[in-house]
Amino acid sequence: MKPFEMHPNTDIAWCPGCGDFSIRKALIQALTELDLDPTRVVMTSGIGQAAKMPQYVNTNFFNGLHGRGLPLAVAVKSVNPSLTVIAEGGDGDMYGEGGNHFIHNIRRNPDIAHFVHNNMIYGLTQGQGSPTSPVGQKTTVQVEGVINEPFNPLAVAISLGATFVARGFSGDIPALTVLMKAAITHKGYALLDIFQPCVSFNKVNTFKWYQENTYILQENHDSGDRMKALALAFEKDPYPLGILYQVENRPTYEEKAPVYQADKTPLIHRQRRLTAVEALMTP
Amino acid sequence: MKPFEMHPNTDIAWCPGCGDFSIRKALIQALTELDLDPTRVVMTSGIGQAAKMPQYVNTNFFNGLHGRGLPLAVAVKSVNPSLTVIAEGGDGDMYGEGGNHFIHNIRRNPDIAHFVHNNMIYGLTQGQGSPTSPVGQKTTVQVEGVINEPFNPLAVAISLGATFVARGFSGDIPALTVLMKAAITHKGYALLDIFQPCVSFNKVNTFKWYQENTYILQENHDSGDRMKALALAFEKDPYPLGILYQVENRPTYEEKAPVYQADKTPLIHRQRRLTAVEALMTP
Amino acid sequence: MRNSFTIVLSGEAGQGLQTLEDLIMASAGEEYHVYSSKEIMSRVRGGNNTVEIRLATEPVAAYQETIDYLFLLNDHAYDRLDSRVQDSTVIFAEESFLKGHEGGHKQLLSLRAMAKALGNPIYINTLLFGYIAGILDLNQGTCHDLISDRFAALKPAIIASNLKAFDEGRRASSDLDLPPTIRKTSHPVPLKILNGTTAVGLGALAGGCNYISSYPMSPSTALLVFLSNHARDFDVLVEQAEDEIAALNMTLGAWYAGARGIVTTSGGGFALMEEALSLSGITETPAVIHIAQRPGPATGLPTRTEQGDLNLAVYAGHGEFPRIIFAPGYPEDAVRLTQKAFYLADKYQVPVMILTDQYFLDANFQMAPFPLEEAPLESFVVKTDKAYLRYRLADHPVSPRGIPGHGEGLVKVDSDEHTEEGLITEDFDVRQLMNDKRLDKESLILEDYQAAELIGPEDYDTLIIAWGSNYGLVKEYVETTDRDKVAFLYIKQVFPLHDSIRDYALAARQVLVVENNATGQLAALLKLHLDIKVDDAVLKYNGEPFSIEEFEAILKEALL
Amino acid sequence: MRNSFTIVLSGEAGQGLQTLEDLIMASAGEEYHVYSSKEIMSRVRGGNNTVEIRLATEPVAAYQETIDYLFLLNDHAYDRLDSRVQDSTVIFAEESFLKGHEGGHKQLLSLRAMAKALGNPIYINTLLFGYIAGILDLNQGTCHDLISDRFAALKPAIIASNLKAFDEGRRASSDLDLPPTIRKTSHPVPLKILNGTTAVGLGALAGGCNYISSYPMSPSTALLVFLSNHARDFDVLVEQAEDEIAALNMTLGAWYAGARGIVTTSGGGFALMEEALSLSGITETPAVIHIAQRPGPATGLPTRTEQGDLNLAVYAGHGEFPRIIFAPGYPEDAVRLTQKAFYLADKYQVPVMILTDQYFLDANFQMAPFPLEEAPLESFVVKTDKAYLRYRLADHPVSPRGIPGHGEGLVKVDSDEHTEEGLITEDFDVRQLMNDKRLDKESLILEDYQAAELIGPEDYDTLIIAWGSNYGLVKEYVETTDRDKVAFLYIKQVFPLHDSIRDYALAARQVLVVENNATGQLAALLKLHLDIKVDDAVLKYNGEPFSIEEFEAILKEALL
Ligand SMILES: Cc1ncc(C[n+]2csc(CCOP(=O)(O)OP(=O)(O)O)c2C)c(N)n1
Ligand SMILES: Cc1ncc(C[n+]2csc(CCOP(=O)(O)OP(=O)(O)O)c2C)c(N)n1
Ligand code: SF4
Ligand code: SF4
Ligand SMILES: [Mg+2]
Ligand SMILES: [Mg+2]
Repeated sequence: MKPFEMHPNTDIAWCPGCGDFSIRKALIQALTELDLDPTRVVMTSGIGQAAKMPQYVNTNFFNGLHGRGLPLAVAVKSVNPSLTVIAEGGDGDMYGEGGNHFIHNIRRNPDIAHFVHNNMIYGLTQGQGSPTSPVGQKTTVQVEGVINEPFNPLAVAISLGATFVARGFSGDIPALTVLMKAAITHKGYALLDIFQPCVSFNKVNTFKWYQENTYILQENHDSGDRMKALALAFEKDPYPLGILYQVENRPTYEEKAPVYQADKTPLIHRQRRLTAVEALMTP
Repeated sequence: MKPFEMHPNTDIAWCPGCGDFSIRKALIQALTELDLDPTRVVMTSGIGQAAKMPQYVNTNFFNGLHGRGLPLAVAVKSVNPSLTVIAEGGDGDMYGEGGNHFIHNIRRNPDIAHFVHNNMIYGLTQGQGSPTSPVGQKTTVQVEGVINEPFNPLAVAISLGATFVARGFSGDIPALTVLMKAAITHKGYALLDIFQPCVSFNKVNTFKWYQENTYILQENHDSGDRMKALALAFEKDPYPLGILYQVENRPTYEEKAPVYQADKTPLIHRQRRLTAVEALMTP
Repeated sequence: MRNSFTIVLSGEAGQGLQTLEDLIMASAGEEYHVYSSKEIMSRVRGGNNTVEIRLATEPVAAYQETIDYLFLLNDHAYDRLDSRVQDSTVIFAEESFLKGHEGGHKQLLSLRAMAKALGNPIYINTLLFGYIAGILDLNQGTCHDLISDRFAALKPAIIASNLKAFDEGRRASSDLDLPPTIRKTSHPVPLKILNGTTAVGLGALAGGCNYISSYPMSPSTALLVFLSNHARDFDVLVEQAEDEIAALNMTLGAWYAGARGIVTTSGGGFALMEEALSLSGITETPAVIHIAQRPGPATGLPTRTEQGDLNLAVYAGHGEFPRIIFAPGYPEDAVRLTQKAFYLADKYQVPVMILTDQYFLDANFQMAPFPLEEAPLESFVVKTDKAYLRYRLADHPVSPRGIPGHGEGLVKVDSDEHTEEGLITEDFDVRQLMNDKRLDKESLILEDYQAAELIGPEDYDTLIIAWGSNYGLVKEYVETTDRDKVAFLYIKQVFPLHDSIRDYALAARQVLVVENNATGQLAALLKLHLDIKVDDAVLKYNGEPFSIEEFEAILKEALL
Repeated sequence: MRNSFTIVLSGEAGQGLQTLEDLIMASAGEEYHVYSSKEIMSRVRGGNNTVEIRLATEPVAAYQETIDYLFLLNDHAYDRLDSRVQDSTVIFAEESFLKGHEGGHKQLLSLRAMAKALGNPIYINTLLFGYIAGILDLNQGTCHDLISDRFAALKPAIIASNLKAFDEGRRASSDLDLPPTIRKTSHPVPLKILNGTTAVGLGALAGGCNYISSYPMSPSTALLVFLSNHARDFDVLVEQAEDEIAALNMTLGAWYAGARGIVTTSGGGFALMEEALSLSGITETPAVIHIAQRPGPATGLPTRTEQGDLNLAVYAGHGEFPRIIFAPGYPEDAVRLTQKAFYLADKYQVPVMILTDQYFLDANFQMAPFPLEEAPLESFVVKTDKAYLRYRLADHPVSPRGIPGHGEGLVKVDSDEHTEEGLITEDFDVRQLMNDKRLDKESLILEDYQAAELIGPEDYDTLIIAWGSNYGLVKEYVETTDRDKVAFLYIKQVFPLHDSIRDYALAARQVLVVENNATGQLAALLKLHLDIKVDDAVLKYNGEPFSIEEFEAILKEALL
């Protein structure tokens, strides 16, 4: 059994046919190929179907509140930079409730991978529109169709200087595995938005729709060109898949933090001396 | 006295020399030139020095919570579209605490004007870094200097399809007045980010700095070109001033709302008939 | 407990339990007193969910643990039910679904084979509906109509096949000699079948609600869906907010501008709204908030039930300001109290909360139609004049509320401490006057107190106090117990509490409080505000509601 | 009240009151007992702020209303002070600053002219420092050193000019015959001057705090600033979060990974953190939270004082879970309790809150240095083995806490109800066991109860109970009142409350509670949890602390 694989009896709470299963396969494959040690990986997540992922990957995790996977991730990484940290969740979780953390963590550039299952719907709460739902899509709440423009996570990330911005598709596990590995090994904040069909609630953006409305970026795409990457991020029908934008060697949040300037020891391994505190207490 | 002007005895709680005074002048000028009726204008705001603006403009206002000026504005406008609605606040207020409302209200495109005083600092709380503070700026909290990339509100707004995106400077009241009028009369969500020196806490981005690091967009700038607008939004040192991007005649949130499809009467003027409710209660 | 007959359907999410429940309730409801409740897992497909339908000759509205007829819809549908099966329970299932379980009386039912014979496995549920209709001897015409309605969107041929499947199922069970042990009733007026959510929704419409901004969260979302579905007919602006913080702030904006808004959420979402609740408090902007409780802390058990957020509601928000909290226990009350919530919010310019829970919201009741009151639609909004002051102290404690654009005045509202005009002040005296103004509303609010309901003998010596969803349970208990002198006080306005409650308690020798939480939150409020000494708190907090049998057993021990 | 001498400086924001306060406190503190408090407007420049410095022969730590010497720094500095000026008050000011006011004894002081003579208006404050030093007969060397330190970053010539200005000021007042009516003291050990914020900050460092993520909010920000300034020396990662929600979630992430984190905020910010508090509760992830109270609701009076958020802290978060709340009233306690907060959070895996307020945080006290305990630095983190279960029930109620990467096990933490391993479950029995496990910690927590302090006679018949910042006030009262048998019980752990408190109350004929809020929040907890009958609640909620005179007058009325 792969070290990150769960016991075969594990009851996975996703719907049969859900794209989440493929994302899980790709993730375990990526972690395995990267030869990571489960005790040194931490997954953080919010709440939603996507956010259940850590339940089904045998590693450390903090499955927190809806929308709050990123604050956990950046904190874990910063107090112990020796860990590999992955934040994972859904489009509602990460771009809706957690939207403020999304935009501000891009600015921090922590060395984490951020995987967002983009099924363009709220799955776990049974099918309301999500920030990425297409205009016109009818749901139980948007009974006359979604009226707001969909959120464009890739364009926002590139606008704010994210150092790795990619889009994957659950329907292509090998390609997704490659993207995941690239995101995990990328130094700095890496956003991987993953198109994923929700078979139960999204009857518009189906597996077939995703297949027909995406294309794989050419090998020779210059992922270092910000304006080109933005133009790609605006492309739709079809949507490009692959690494839209990547710049290397930008300092990460942990590297920039004053507390790591003179000393690289993870914070949690340092000792407090009370004498120094007592010194502050004397006039 | 101009209808929006306050009693001359009004004690304004800003520091002498603060850019907020000029913004106030421009605002009252703009409202006056537009010949608006104070009883039909609503200002909403959060908390901060900038967010005190409604205190000093004689009109209706709801001065709410830090970061929450926008939710108030979109709600007011949607239940009574006959009102002119302006949401105003600071960079911390609108892009920090209120960041999630910022990105999602762009998607809604409500017909409101959004004025953000960008002094690149938290003024009211005495000088901590704000989301727009430049890297390296030292403050009482960022004692070794800001380490996170500044938030780029204009690029984010353009990325998300805002229909009016502009930047002004408190130091040029006539130009600012023009921009404010354009934002207020623009149909749809209009973001006007206003460079404003904070004389008390921001010793880096001073009046002089703003003067030296900005330029006015040429008349012939094509504000309908999204990619060009984005390129402008990325420009810095100097930063362009003016309308970076504007597209006309996109349907607004209120226009798209199902409740206004068959009937344009403001919601608050419609009557509820209990017989219809009783009909629902019978089997 | 009442004489009743209980059918339980057990299956997976996605197997159509909801449709079956609706069809059976609608048809059986015409000939019996019916009540259904369900327990669902936090997943979209798979797992195990159950629906329980109780039929009785008199009204019932409590969960029963023991099962008369059990229908298993798949091979793991039995897994969590052993303890609920008695010797007398009849279990209808495919042979293979029963494996590994003892107990009960087995009745093989091969719906798959029957459906196959009919040519399509999707008819399984219609077959089962027919089968149950046969057992209950339900009116065929009614059932046919229901099926035709339900599948109205489908092709006529498919509807016809469904009707055929129904008849087939009905025939199959009619051949059995397994009638229910319960008589039919004839209702003097047709009763509306509705769940708690719908009742709250009707109350909102009756209260003039024309705005809802909310963020989905189980089990509160169904109210958002209900209002979405009636948005056009009732002029309701529905907005799915980006988060809960936006939701309540938008709702306050809507009230400020003249709408009547509600927000629906659950404990975790409400926790995020508390700052905005406090904003409602200081700005005296009305708000109506529906809090659908589920077991916490944090995500807890998202689709289960609990009454663990009473304290949260009572103490929510920083600083001190008044509020009103209703906890309806049956549909009529959910309608009336929600309607009243809008009225009181407008009248006193305070936040009003409706506290429900998953069990109540998802349970299906029968309700006799009743005329709605017009009074709660009264608007307290005034037309402003030039000299208008939003917080005029002369009107202590309730200053007339203007809205922007209505009159010649300006409406200035501030989250800082403010002057009568609504401008920021740091004057200590004004601060105190304004704080007093806000807090002094509580005595007016108590004048409008929604009285508690006493059920059972007037000359009780034992008083059982409960709130919200335990209404049906305790009512059934006191109406059927052989202990005499046991009465039930149903508190529907849980905050602020009125002195009249104390009198009820003083008349008793023993006072018990029943709550679905671990710490006895209402009991604490009764002690704190009314000096009521509670002798025993009957508490349950595992995510399930009390069953009537369990409750009877507990009370046997607890009663003096 | 104690014999003391009170100097008040009144000026605008931006006029350097803070510097003056620091210099006077540091120098006068060597020769007197000193205490300073301030009241500030919510603005950066202008308005009116005051600083009060009390000098006494014995320790004092209460606000005094009447003023002995008043220094006006501008022409509107007198506006809010008329009521505090007595006939005996000496008012030092430029002629023009006094216009329109009566009362007091005027002493013209033209700092502007003096500064002009010295060639630079910026010397005004140093002149004034010298002037006051002259009145108080402060040691010139000490004052010179303080000035040199304060302006160390400036050019030597400017420092020299400042020293000259000081001497000039000192000379000017020495000529007057206006000595203070108070004797000097000699302190056996030098005392540290520090405000409440610094004391909390020292406690955090002493508790091993190495992480702070917070969002600025008055009056809580100063703690963030304190830790920022000591970040490098003490290995503290300081993060200014994008909002309060991020702040507490980040803090939980930090504890999860092995750090000791604190978050600092005020009521409104804390309201936003409640969902995350509940997350701390169910995941049993420790957290330390500093809540700096200010008057609410909503924005309220952002720079004023109140004790209005005790209820908020006690009941915060949805669902039911344990917590600990400390409310220090003097610096030693702020150090010790904050240190202990980290220890208890780690030991019991619960959130621990430090409840302070603006008045306490901004007041300057004197503290004798004391040795810190090592024990609170003990880490309860275990090295995990392969079979590690984060929520092992066999260890009820506290399962050893592992952190990721430390040992061979995996640390799985979930906001849903979970199994021993940390995986989502909907098993009713496990739910109940886990809920009990969490709630059962309360009895252990009470074994570690931080005992209340009794001040005054052991054989009291009247007991005054107070918490937090009213410590200095009530202590001064009971130590100086001519009523005998009046004692003060200072409760520093306000939640959960220990039975021992009840015994104190039972021994009294009359029990009073003193609180800076409108509803008597501690009084309610005492009633609810300990059945303590409070005879009278002495409440103030206009944004100001009690003054000692006001308190004496109230007690005169209130005492039996
Ligand atoms: C504060 C809060 N608000 C709302 C919810 C309810 N909730 C749980 S999951 C979810 C949305 C799920 O959608 P998404 O994040 O897109 O994930 P998916 O299920 O589609 O994978 C919501 C609204 C919650 N748990 N907490
Ligand atoms: C929930 C909440 N958090 C924090 C604060 C404290 N606060 C008030 S204003 C402010 C920042 C002000 O900065 P900005 O919005 O940039 O406005 P400026 O004062 O610079 O104009 C903060 C953090 C608050 N009032 N409410
Ligand atoms: S609801 Fe949708 S997203 Fe969730 S598990 Fe089912 S198919 Fe997947
Ligand atoms: S602190 Fe800065 S932003 Fe605020 S009023 Fe003063 S100068 Fe203006
Ligand atoms: Mg989704
Ligand atoms: Mg600012």
